[in-house]
Amino acid sequence: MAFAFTQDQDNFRHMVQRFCVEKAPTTETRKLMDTEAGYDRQVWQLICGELGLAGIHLPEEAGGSGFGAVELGIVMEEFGRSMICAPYMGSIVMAGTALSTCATPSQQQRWLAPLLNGEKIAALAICEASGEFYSTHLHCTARISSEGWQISGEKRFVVNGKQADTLIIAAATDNGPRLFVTESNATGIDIQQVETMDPTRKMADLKLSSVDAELLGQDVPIDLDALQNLTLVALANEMAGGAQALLEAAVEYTKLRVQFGRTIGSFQAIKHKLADLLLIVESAKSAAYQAAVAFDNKEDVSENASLAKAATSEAYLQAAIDCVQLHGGIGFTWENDTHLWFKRAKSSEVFMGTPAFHRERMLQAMGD
Amino acid sequence: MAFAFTQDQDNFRHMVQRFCVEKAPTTETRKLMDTEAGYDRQVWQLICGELGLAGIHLPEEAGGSGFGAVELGIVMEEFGRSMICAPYMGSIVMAGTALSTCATPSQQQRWLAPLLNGEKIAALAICEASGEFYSTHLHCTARISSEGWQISGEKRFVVNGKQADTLIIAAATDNGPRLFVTESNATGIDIQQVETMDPTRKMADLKLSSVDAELLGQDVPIDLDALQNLTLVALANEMAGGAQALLEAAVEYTKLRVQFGRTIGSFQAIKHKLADLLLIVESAKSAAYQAAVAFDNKEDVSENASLAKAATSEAYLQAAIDCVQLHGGIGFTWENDTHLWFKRAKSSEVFMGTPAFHRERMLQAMGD
Amino acid sequence: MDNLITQARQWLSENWDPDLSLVEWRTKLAETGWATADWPEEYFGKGTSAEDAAEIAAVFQEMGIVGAAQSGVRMLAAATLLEHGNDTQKRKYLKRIITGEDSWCQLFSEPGSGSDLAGSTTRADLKGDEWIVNGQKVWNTSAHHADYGLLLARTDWDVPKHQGLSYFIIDMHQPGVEVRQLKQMNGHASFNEVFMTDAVVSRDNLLSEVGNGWQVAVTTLAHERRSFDRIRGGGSLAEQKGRIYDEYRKELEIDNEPYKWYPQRAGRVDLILERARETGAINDPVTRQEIAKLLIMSRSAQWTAARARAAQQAGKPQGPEGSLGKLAASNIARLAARVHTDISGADALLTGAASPHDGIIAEILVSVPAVSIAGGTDEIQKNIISERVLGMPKEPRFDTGPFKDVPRNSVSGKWGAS
Amino acid sequence: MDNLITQARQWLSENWDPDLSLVEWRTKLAETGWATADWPEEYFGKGTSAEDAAEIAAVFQEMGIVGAAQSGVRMLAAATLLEHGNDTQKRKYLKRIITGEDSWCQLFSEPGSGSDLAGSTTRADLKGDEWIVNGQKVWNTSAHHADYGLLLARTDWDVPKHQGLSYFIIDMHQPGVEVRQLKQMNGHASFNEVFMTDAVVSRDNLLSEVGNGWQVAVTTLAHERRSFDRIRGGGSLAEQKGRIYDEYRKELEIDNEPYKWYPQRAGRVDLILERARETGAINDPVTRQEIAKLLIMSRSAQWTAARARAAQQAGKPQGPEGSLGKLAASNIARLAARVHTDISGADALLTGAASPHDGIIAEILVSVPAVSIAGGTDEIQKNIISERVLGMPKEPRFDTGPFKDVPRNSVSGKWGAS
Repeated sequence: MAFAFTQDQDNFRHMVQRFCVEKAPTTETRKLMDTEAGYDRQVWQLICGELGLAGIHLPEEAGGSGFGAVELGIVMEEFGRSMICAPYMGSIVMAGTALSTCATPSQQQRWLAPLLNGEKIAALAICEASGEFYSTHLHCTARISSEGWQISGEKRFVVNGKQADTLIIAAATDNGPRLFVTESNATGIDIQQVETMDPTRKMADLKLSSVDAELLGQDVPIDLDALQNLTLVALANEMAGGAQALLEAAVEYTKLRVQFGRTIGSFQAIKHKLADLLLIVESAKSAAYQAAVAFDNKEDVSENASLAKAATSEAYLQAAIDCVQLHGGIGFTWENDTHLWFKRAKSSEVFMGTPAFHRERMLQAMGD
Repeated sequence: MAFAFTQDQDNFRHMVQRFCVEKAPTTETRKLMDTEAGYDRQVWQLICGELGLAGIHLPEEAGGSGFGAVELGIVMEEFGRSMICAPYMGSIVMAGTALSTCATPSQQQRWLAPLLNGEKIAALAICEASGEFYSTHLHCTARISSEGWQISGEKRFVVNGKQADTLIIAAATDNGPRLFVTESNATGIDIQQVETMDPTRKMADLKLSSVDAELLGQDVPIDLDALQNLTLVALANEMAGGAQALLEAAVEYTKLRVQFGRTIGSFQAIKHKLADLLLIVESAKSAAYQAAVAFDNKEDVSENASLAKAATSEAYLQAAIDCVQLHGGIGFTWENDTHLWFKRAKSSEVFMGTPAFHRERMLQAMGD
Repeated sequence: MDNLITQARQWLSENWDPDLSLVEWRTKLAETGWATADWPEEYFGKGTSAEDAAEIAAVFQEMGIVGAAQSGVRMLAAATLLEHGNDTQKRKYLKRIITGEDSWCQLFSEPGSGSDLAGSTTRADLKGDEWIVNGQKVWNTSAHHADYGLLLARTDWDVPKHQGLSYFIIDMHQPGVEVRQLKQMNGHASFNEVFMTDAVVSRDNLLSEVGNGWQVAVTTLAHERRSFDRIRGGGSLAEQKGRIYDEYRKELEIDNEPYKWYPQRAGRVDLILERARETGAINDPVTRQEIAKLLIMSRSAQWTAARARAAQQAGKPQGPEGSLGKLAASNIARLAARVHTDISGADALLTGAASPHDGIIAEILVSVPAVSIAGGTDEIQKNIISERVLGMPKEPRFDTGPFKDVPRNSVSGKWGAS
Repeated sequence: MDNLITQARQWLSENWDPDLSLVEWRTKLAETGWATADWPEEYFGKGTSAEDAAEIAAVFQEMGIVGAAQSGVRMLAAATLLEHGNDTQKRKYLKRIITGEDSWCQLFSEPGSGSDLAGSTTRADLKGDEWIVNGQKVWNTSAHHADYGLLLARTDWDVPKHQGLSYFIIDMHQPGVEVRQLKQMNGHASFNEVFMTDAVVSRDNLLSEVGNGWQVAVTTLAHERRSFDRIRGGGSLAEQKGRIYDEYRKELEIDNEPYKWYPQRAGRVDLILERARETGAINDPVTRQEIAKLLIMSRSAQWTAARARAAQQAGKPQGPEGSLGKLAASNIARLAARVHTDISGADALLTGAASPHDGIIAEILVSVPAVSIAGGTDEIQKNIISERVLGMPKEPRFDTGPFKDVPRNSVSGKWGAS
């Protein structure tokens, strides 16, 4: 795709869409978000197995399907639209990509393969303090001794951290930041699920004291910032899908709801708000799609990833605010589904960096 | 007034209002804005003489009427509403206040009295480069010798600079910034009227080379920043008046204009835009009024002046944008009066500092 | 007037006893009229002006003395009864409103008629001496504690909508009335749904006349609007000791429960600078701009409200300032949520105990959407402002014929996700 | 197809002569059909598909050869004539459109009907063999240069508004037609007012049938919309030497005169970074945020437009992307004006030679208000988007009865300030 999805990509999207409609109605989401795991193991097996979505964007050598960020974007957009509860962001997009990028073939065999077939869940821990998703100065440190590497420090906002069997951890070494891998039940790891606004995306804080871990790949410099770009692209596409779902819900509801003897969707103020929202949502989709294309083409990746994150965050939040408002009182109730997207929108806005952060990052990536 | 104008103040406003309606219809404004002087001498005589508006806010010792910023604000609001062409901002608010604040009684007799009776026009020159209205580091310098003070340097955005008989100039001395006064035809002064977007407010650039000038008052430190606050208060009230005029014009026009068999003012999108605008304009008025009260009470003057400047700038511009839009094509024509206010709004937005500058100045004045 | 205040002071100092029970004390108040002085003398008041009553209330405040039960819907019920009730109704209900023995709720909004209150489809049909009520109400604050409800129901479907409504007092303790708490997206449950299935209202409990319900409801709504800004709670009595104070605090706690998230709903502008200093965001030029924008908006709105009050006190005709507060509040709350998010950064995605400031930040973020909906959406406010203040032409109407022919929502029972 | 291109190339290389006059050369083009290949063979074309015609046009471009006169309203006139004209009309007008000997203007909008084009009140009354036209038109680009006008006028006042209009070709060179240039707030005069006082249109110059004017106008408007994005001017021919190029450049200069401020109207996003570096505003964190917001908005809109084109090329049904460009352009221009202001600081209040960037900055600031009005206001765009794309219900209509009874603006002549 340059600007239009291919027929194959459209078909792929419809397949994912049908799956979500069937397997992830919001009744399921509501059930799962209240569990500690936060996902359904059978559905996850389907996603990794039958549907083959787990390694969609990873090279075939790494056990993936050899597609790219565009196809991953399609998955994320549909997942964001349906609000499916699955550890896809944490285990596949974040940890899976990190393993595929940094691990040796034998490490991939050991750590990545079980993620892609759904046997295990992994999480990627980079961030240490509020907002420091891109810090190059890590406080979490790894020391080598005769017995191997040991990591100590703290990590925050680790997606699927509590659910993970495997943890990928960024830590500072004397030679710069490196990624390490360990089992989550290793001695010295304390994992606390944190209460997040959006219960459909589980996060945890980690405390690590002298945890034995294995260095991923060779002892060569890694660019954590660049590694984060795929997550941003995935997140942007997920947010575009969420915004789309909210727009659709608002349109549908205002066409049905009657006040003063007419559907509220016939009131010009509401029509215009929806027209504005359509523009916002379509613009966000453009930005999200383009970020995926740029990622696959390796062109201005950071610039486009940050642009997309900023654009889709703002659009998603606006769609959420408008969708609640257009539902009126009902939109503020727990029973109505709007708040599921509202909370996802609100938390995605700041996860991996605020819109203001990404606007600045975009300009810096442009060289300005 | 704390929050309500007194009966006397209301009466005063109506007097100014009636005067503007009679003497300053936009047909006059359009005529005067194309002249070099930019104002009507007879009308100016009435303002200074019969109406007694020239020294409204100055102490009686300085030849003023002994009222305060609230009364000055009333004048400015009505002047801004009517778009009258008069050198009130330059000669009275800026230069007059500077003379009243800094000059000795005998200097006031010589330089201020002719301003207040309308015989002469003065201008205040502080700003030196784009946006530097509050610079404490002046490049324009004054040197003393046996023959007195001599000033050299450049000044920009001098309101009524080309029309002025008298110039008040801020310049750096070895002991810090001081104000000086000189005749505008003194040797070494080059005054160029600059082309501004808003032809109803004339401005000039000055070049000064070794111009003989008289030090205003004693050789004591002056706080230029504080001196600017009254101008900000006046400007804010003028902008509130302009915004009000635009709101009224938009309401009136949309009630008359028929499209699709109904007045466009019956379309909900237009009604809601006007409701939003009313809130914006009333909020701006509140900010402008409160800045005047704070000035008179000497309470948090800079904070409130900057708050009002930022608030009224944004409101005025929004009102101008909306008013053009609600007029449709007609609003974009020269023949329609909306553009007079639009251009005043646009240039007042950046004159004396942009809204962003004043938001920052406000927080700093609060100690944050 | 001065005389009245002196009398009040004297009576209070002679009679006040913090060891009485709430009901004992308030019964005295009702019998003498001191707590509700502007009510008529024949109905537990002293027939004073509203201003005098306010002065007397100030004496209660000053002396630290508990007054009539004020909270919840009680005073709306009283005002409506005083204006539209008959003698029997006033005698029966008003005293127990003062004593707090009865609590009340409002049964106006319905799932199908939120913005359009007069589009109510809850029906009341006269069978013999009783009205039989069927339908569903919603957004009924404190209905689960209420003894009586102020009920708006349709009694005539063949006339235009405003003309077919009647206004009743309904006994909430009966098998035909089921109250369910309604959970909100912020986790609180401040409102109820009330289901009425062949619920019974005796003929005596019709207020005013059949078909006159809308006019009566307008009285209730006007008083509701007036109480919009009133400060809730009774801070000054919070520290006092004595049996009556304990009972009073308990009453307040129950009555104020539904409102405890309201400060967060408004955006907590008061916390902005503190939080910005705490997180260091005060040093970020971009956040500083947003903070300043918010403070400007919020202060301007306060000043506009003060202008409206000052003009009213000066006896000037109401200007546009008066109608703008609610719309301003929506804008402020929305912007405040944004600024709190900027200030908190990634911590803004936390909730509960993990969220900054004891969870207040998260509660702000998921509560502000209510401001622009509750008590009339922004859209309704803008209609009102444009039509009543700016004099813009009204929307064309599609609901002026007999109500039975007016298009309305088919949903009458359950309403779920779109 | 390939054959056709080869033929074109061959014919052009054999016949092209830059020393011919424009009219001489274009007469050859009209006679052979090469410049307007998708027109029918009997009317100066070759009956090719639009795609083939585009390929042939690309050959002209590539060989640096002047084609048919394209600019202004000529191609809208041609498209309308081709679809609705009779044989005589096509023979009379089409050739001189190609040669550029005649120029045209559109006479649709009126002071009283801007957004509501079908509310036209200019009247045409049949007297003998002539239509007598009275009324005023406005926003008529290049009317002061035009030989003919495409005129929409009311011929029947007793039927609903869309049914009472007819479409005429009017000779602009006659005593009954007065054209005045209309100055805009940005100082340019790109449009005209056209006053018609007993102006005459012969019966032969009715297009289609009486009462069918709206349908014909829709054709013109559809082509106008399609040309909205087309790049104006002929950059690649700007440097060539020869008589024909001189004539061509002169033609372009006149035709493009009304559009020379259009780049400023769009906000000049292209200048933003350059200006920010120039003034140092690029180092201000607050301005950087605004710059990024603008770039994000502008790029997203470009990508959305590209998505629409790509989908069209792939033969997919049109998605919502296609209708959003105009609304996006308004938002972008408005934001760009703000950012340019931030970047320029106090210099933003200058104009003319004093204004930064040779006066371009000032021209941006006083030109952007036109974007959200010209060619359909934002309000109209939002109606269209919500109804046609989102399928929202239409506004209730008040103009469906006989036009003579429809409320309309009383102003018919001069329109001044409100």
